[in-house]
Amino acid sequence: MCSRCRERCHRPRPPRPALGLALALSLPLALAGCEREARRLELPPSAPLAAPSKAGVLYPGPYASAPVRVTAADPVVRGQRVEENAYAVSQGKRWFRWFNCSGCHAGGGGGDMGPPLSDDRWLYGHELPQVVASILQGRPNGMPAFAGRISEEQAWQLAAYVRSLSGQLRSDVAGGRSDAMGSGEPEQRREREVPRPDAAPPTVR
Amino acid sequence: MATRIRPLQRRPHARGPEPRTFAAAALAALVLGLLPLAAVAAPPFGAGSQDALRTGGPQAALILDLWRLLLAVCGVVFAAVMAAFGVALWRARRGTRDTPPELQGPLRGEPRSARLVAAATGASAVGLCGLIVASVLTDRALARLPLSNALHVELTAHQWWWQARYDDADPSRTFETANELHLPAGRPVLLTLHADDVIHSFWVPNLSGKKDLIPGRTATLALRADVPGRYRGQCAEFCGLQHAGMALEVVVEPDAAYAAWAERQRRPAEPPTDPQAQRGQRLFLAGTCAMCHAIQGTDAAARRAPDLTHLAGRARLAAGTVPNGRAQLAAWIADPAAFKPGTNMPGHRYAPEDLDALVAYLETLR
Amino acid sequence: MPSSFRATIAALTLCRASRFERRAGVETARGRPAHGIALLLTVAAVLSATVHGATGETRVPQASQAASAPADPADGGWPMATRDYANTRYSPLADITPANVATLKPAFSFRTGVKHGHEAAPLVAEGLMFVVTPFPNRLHALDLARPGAPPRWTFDPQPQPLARGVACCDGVNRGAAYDAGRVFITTLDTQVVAVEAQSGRELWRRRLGDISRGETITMAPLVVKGKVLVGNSGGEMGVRGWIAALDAASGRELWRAYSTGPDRDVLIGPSFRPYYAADRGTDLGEKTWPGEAWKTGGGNVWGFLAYDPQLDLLYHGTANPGPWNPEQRPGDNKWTSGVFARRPDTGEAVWFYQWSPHDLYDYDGVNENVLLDLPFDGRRRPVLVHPDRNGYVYVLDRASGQVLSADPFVRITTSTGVDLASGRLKYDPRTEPRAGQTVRNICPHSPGGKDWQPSAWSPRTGLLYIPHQNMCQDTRVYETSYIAGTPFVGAEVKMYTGPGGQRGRLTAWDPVSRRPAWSVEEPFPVWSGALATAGDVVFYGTMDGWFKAVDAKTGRALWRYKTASGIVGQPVSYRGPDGRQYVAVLAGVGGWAGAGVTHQLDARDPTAAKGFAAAMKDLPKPESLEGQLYVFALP
Amino acid sequence: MSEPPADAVPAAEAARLHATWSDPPGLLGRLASIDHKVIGRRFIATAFGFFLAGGLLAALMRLQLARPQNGLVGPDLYAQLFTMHGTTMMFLFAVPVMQAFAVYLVPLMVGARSIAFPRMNAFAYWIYLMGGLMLYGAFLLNVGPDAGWFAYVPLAGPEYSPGKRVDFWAQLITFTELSGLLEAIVIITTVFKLRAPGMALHRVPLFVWAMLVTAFMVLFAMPAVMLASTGLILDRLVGTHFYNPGEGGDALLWQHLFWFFGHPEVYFIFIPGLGFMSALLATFSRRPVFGYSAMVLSLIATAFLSFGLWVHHMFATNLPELGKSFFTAASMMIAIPSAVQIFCWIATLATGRLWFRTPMLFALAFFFILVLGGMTGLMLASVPLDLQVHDTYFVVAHLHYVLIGGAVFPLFGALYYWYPKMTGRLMSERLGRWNFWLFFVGFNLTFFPMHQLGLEGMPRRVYTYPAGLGWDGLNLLATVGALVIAASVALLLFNAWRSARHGEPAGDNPWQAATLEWATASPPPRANFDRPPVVHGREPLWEAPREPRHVKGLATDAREVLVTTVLDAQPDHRAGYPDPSIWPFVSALATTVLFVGSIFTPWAAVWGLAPVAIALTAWFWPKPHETDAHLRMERAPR
Repeated sequence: MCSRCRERCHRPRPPRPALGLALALSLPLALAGCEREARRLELPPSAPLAAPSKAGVLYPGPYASAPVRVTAADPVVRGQRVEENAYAVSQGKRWFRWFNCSGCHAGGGGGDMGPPLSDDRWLYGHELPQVVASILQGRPNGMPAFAGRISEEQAWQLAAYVRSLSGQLRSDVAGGRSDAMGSGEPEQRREREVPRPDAAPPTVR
Repeated sequence: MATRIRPLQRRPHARGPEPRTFAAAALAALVLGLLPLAAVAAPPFGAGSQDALRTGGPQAALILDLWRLLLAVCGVVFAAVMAAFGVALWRARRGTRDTPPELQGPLRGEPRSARLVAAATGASAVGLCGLIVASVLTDRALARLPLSNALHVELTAHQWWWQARYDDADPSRTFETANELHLPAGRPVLLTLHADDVIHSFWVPNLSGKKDLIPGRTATLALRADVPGRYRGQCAEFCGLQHAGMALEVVVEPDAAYAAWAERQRRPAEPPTDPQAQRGQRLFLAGTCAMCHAIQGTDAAARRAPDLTHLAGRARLAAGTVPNGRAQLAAWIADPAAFKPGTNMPGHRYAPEDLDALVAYLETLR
Repeated sequence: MPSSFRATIAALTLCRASRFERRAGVETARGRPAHGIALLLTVAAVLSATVHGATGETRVPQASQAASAPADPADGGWPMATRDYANTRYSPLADITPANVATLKPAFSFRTGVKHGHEAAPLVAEGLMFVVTPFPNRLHALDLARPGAPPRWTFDPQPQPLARGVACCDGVNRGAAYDAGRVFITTLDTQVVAVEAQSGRELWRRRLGDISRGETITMAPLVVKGKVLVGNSGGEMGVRGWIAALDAASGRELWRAYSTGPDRDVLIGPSFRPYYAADRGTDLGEKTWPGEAWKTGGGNVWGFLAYDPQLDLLYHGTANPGPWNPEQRPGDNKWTSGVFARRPDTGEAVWFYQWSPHDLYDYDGVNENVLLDLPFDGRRRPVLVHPDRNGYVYVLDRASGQVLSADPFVRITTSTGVDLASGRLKYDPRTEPRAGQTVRNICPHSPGGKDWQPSAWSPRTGLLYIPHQNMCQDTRVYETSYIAGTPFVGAEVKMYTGPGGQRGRLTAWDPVSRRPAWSVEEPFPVWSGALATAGDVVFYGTMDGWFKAVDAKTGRALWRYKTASGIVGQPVSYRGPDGRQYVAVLAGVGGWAGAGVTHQLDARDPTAAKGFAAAMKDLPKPESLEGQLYVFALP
Repeated sequence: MSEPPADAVPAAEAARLHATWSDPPGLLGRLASIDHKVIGRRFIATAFGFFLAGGLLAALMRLQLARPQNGLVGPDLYAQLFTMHGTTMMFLFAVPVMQAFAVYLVPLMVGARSIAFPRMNAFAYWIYLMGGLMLYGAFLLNVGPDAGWFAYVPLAGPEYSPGKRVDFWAQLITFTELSGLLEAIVIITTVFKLRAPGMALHRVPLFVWAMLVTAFMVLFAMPAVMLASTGLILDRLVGTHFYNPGEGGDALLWQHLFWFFGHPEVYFIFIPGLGFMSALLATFSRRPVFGYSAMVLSLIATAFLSFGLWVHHMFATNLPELGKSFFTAASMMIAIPSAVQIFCWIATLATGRLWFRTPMLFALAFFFILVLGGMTGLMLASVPLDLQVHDTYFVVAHLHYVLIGGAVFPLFGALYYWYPKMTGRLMSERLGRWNFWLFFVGFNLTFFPMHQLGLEGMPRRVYTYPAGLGWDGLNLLATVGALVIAASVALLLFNAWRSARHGEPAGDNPWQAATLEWATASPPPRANFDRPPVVHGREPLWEAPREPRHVKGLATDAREVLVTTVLDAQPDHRAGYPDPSIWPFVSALATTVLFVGSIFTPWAAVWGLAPVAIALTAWFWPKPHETDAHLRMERAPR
């Protein structure tokens, strides 16, 4: 039953004694809590995405033919599941470090060789599937294509984490501070940066 | 390599509904608890290979001696107390609800009881002091393990595997391995312990007591393994989902065998010659594998997962939890979560011929 | 400044060279080597064609009476980024003096239209000024003879855009090189292009590296004996460093020397005679690394090269080892963070000295080596003066590689000195990074006491003008994966202002008495090069957009001008076709220190741009992020 | 019923007292109750409820571990199970149930009309209940904490425990701390100021002494864990760096703070158990416990020493040798006061007249189990040996021997013993014996093999283990034992449920015991004693009656209690006593909203304060009629 609940959850309260009514009312809210907390440890493995053939080196983006496949029913539903699941977002944070995303975009997403991810500018779109596409396909100014190099689930988790860097996720799903040197406010404390509508990929910076 | 490998169809763990509620789990417990469930057919490690009572080196032996002493002393004390208790019960008069309470004795004072209690207390204090001395002496003996000519190994614990770097004064002779330590029999080893993420604890009971690996701190542990054999160690501090699946194999072997092993570990992987293995190597390097694993001699140099340069030489996969063999390797690559739910390695639905090639390549990494 | 000192200074091979040239009756004023007749002849021909009329001769050289006069002032050009092989950045022009510098006015300017950090030095030759921009590395030739110096041509090498994303510290370029009618540029995507100076026609181009592995080129090439010398960047991407020599005429690769790996790759042969025992042995570039770490071990060559014609030695530094996390590479990590002396003809190594063995902090060893002749223990010695990122000004015997002195020019907490007997840097264990721990109060910070920004040497004052930072940092290293094409750093860094409260300084360093003569403080790191002139004026720029002139002797502020963007470029001075002395500089903030502004990084993340974005968050956003050339002259 | 006391109070006076001390009617009246007996019963029932829940979790774990590579429970649920089990047993059962018994018994045993600070007492109960319900509500919604009851950082920190699971744990600590600290204050004040006249400190029953010592320990130990859990929740929610070594924090700081509380906590579970033992042994040996002063001093010594042992939970971390030796010595030395008490009890048994009823059986089992647990405790105190058995099943065995042997066996005995006082009916002796023997056998079957398992290398907190390491048989045995325990507990429940209706009527003093709670009716009247007793010795009901026997002059038409002096219990003054109030319940509710809200936003600590402040203001708002009544009585004492 938990896996089916998709209601937005803001503040689940515990059931109180002799207050069945309150319990009934808080049930849907509380159920959102179980979506947030589920640890989907045994997801079915996904088939590797078609990878560019060059061994050993990340394919320089854009690799437009990398399909952004969605194995769940549709990308929105799948995205919500990832973005409402604290464990998935925290795994995304793990991959962010593992796959050297933090090397280019800095530990807190403030940017370095790559553009910042914690601000309101999105060069290639801020919606979750767009971010997934940017990760898997790569982008022309240095962002390599990760298709075939990370699993699809990892890409979705990464994208959800990336969106949490600018406060796009609910604060009870986004991560807390890292056990590391501080790199800005923890994701859950970040104000949502409203994506700027006019942001478009620049031709030459 | 004609045989085609299929990933194990049977999952070692029943996959319960997720997430479970308490009620559902309780129900499942009643229904399933008594049903026989399939376990992967792992060749047994052997009873006693992770056992503080079967020692393979002086550190564990010292502790075992202390254990025997404490067991004897405590056994005697326990027996004495129980005897006193039994005698008291045996000899005491019986009473009922209507037995008038005895108030006179307590009011007068009971010198005999007082003497006995005082004597027993005094004896306990003396015995305890003896135990403290024995404990401190053992502790000091443990700390005095001679470390000249010690082998230095840097051990880093990750969720949920062990990374080992064998140090050498000559940096080019250092090498890395994972989840399987080989130690020369009779030569002391100084382990430098780090933790990458959360607190873990290094424990090979046959060889020594445990030591925590704490992020932000460095600890050392000295031990010596005298008796050749295969020992099993396991993380002893709860470290998350796969705490139970974070084992470590320690192979203690004679000096010559160790030296040969170490020399082999120092060599980079040979480029594969067999076309199938070559294809597997391409898959490895162009796919997800190289994003986390390293194979010396190739472009794969990631450090998030065990170094696979000599994977085929190890007895087990997945931090000592899965026996190493073609079928298991294939099954593990296809769906690691079936073996270790929560593992950070993703599953792969490779085409069968790709999986074959990949496994063929990994099998060449001796 | 004691005059006795000035008298005893025998600056540079150049002066010998120029004397020789004068004897030979050839007019060269750029301190060009006297070797290579063909080269000389070309130079002479070009010069006579360029320097119109008698401008060169009409001016009386100020320094002629002094033995220290480094070059014939007749030539007012600026053919390479640091002006001469000795890396002095000294202009013999003396029209502009402390007395009149206050009247300096903009003469003309030129917009590059590019937004990266403009770290290049404009070059002047053949009556043209050559301005190479950061990525996309366009080369503009401005016609100095015409009013307002309109562009004569523009060359666009069309580098791959991907290169921008793999350049560690902004897609900068540190300048071109002019030689014999050709201009050589490097592009960020690892190409070297030769362009005909007068026409802008491409003569040849050669790709030297693989950007998909993160390899780039940002350095200014150097042309020595008909060879274009160039090295790669990418130490933050695990790129193995090298320096290569290309035939200036054809672009054919003549040799390539790696900074790590077996001796045959490093071009270490029988003639290799390092001064210190630690550098002797076979295949140290492999044996001082664990496993195959040397393959991704950095040691890139991206700083300014120097050449001593007399000894026929090419000097180049090697950059930091990769990754930054030192725990992943136990050992001395040869041949990174050091300096090589090589034969330019073959690339053969002659000696090596390692500034920072087993570098712990990204202290690249590529800072400029200024070749001087200095008195030491009563005799004049050919030395190499090198202000290193690790905070010491080194004086080395440039024939042998012996360290003569090493003195701190900034506050240093990472080491306690250099042991002159073994040549070894004495690290302070208290600031040694260890995985999982945050090490605080690391001074100087990773860009060092001084980064790439070149110093200037004035033989008249005997002072080395070092533009530098005064910053410290906290570092936390962690184990990192090598994934080709992604960063290979393994460190998080938070930077902050060093002691004293000012982030930048221009220090005039006296290498003989081994102490600073004076120092000027700046609120932001002085990320521009310095320029010393024979008029005893020193020029430098600041990141908040001021172009400044100070008195070379005292450091007294003389003049300043606000440009539209921060200055991280290298000022130059030349004599225009009209005979006047000009001073030129590129404004256009950027580089590592300016990346926060240039790329609008999020300074709320203290680790953005490896700590520099947040440490510079009060850097005012400039009027324009686009680069602009400013050229000044007396009215 | 024994014969009515000679000086029985007139029925009218008794009725007036009853009316004065009764709760208001209806649901609201129940929520408003501040009667310590009502609160105490609820407290005990609630704690037993959590005990059952925690036990079910344990049974589930044992089923999973019955065989190697079992697939019943996955790692995620298993982590929640053992975390919930530990948290429940330590924070929701063991400590509260002791305080619950104290809430019920201490006022009766010291001969008081009621408990001190009754509204605070009610508030503490409600907070405890709501905290527990919050935790179980969270668990049922898959938000059960999963980082262990010890919640070691960094695993429990923000990076490695995403979501709200550990936040609920940390907030549960806040709930139980608040409740525990308030109860400690209530108990200390009751013991110090509300004792019957004449009950000088040297006449206080040993059980009351034990609870007094425990309450002081709670006062000193709980702030450490409150600090620790506040730091944890701030780290997780606000991004502070208390436990972040990267920013100057320290992961070991958590362990020090936690065990500085955690080790004394073991003793504030164990010391009330000692109190139960003394009460049971005296009654069923038909004599006072031998060595009253030694017993009291041992209790106090145990309490002191227990604060010096915390590091023996941390021997495997990198500690200086000298420090470890010190903690070894301290850990062994604490055995001495415990030994003194055991020797005194053996002397009591040897010289008493033993009456083997079910409570006595449970008390006698203590000797076998606790002494065995104590012996393994000595082994764990030794650094080298601890390095082998720490975090293995040996420790699981040890701690269950100590806690179940030292606390649960006496507690079950206490339940059988005081059940008639609470309900007026005795529990079935036959079922009681079955219950005892099943529990005793099941317990040893479950936990004794674990010693061997630990020595053979089986670590704790593993959701499964491989076959072939020689652990299979003993694990299966332990699981069988666990099922036997489950059967025994079921029998206890059945016995309690059935005896409540069909049990043999108990009368005032079914065991012919000596302490004051047996001097009143079973169950006691609303005012506890129709006339509060005056005490002349340590064993008031066993000694010959002396005059004056009762306190006279306390009002019957108004709530009034007698306050006595701390040392000698001389009558000091009469104090007005609060009326029942709904506001403690409402305050607890508001506090719950604040606590739970602050799991989701730190701003809840701001807006959540408003309802709490309103409820507390209403709680303390002076009621004119109460004030008038108290003033009137002060002016004209009856």
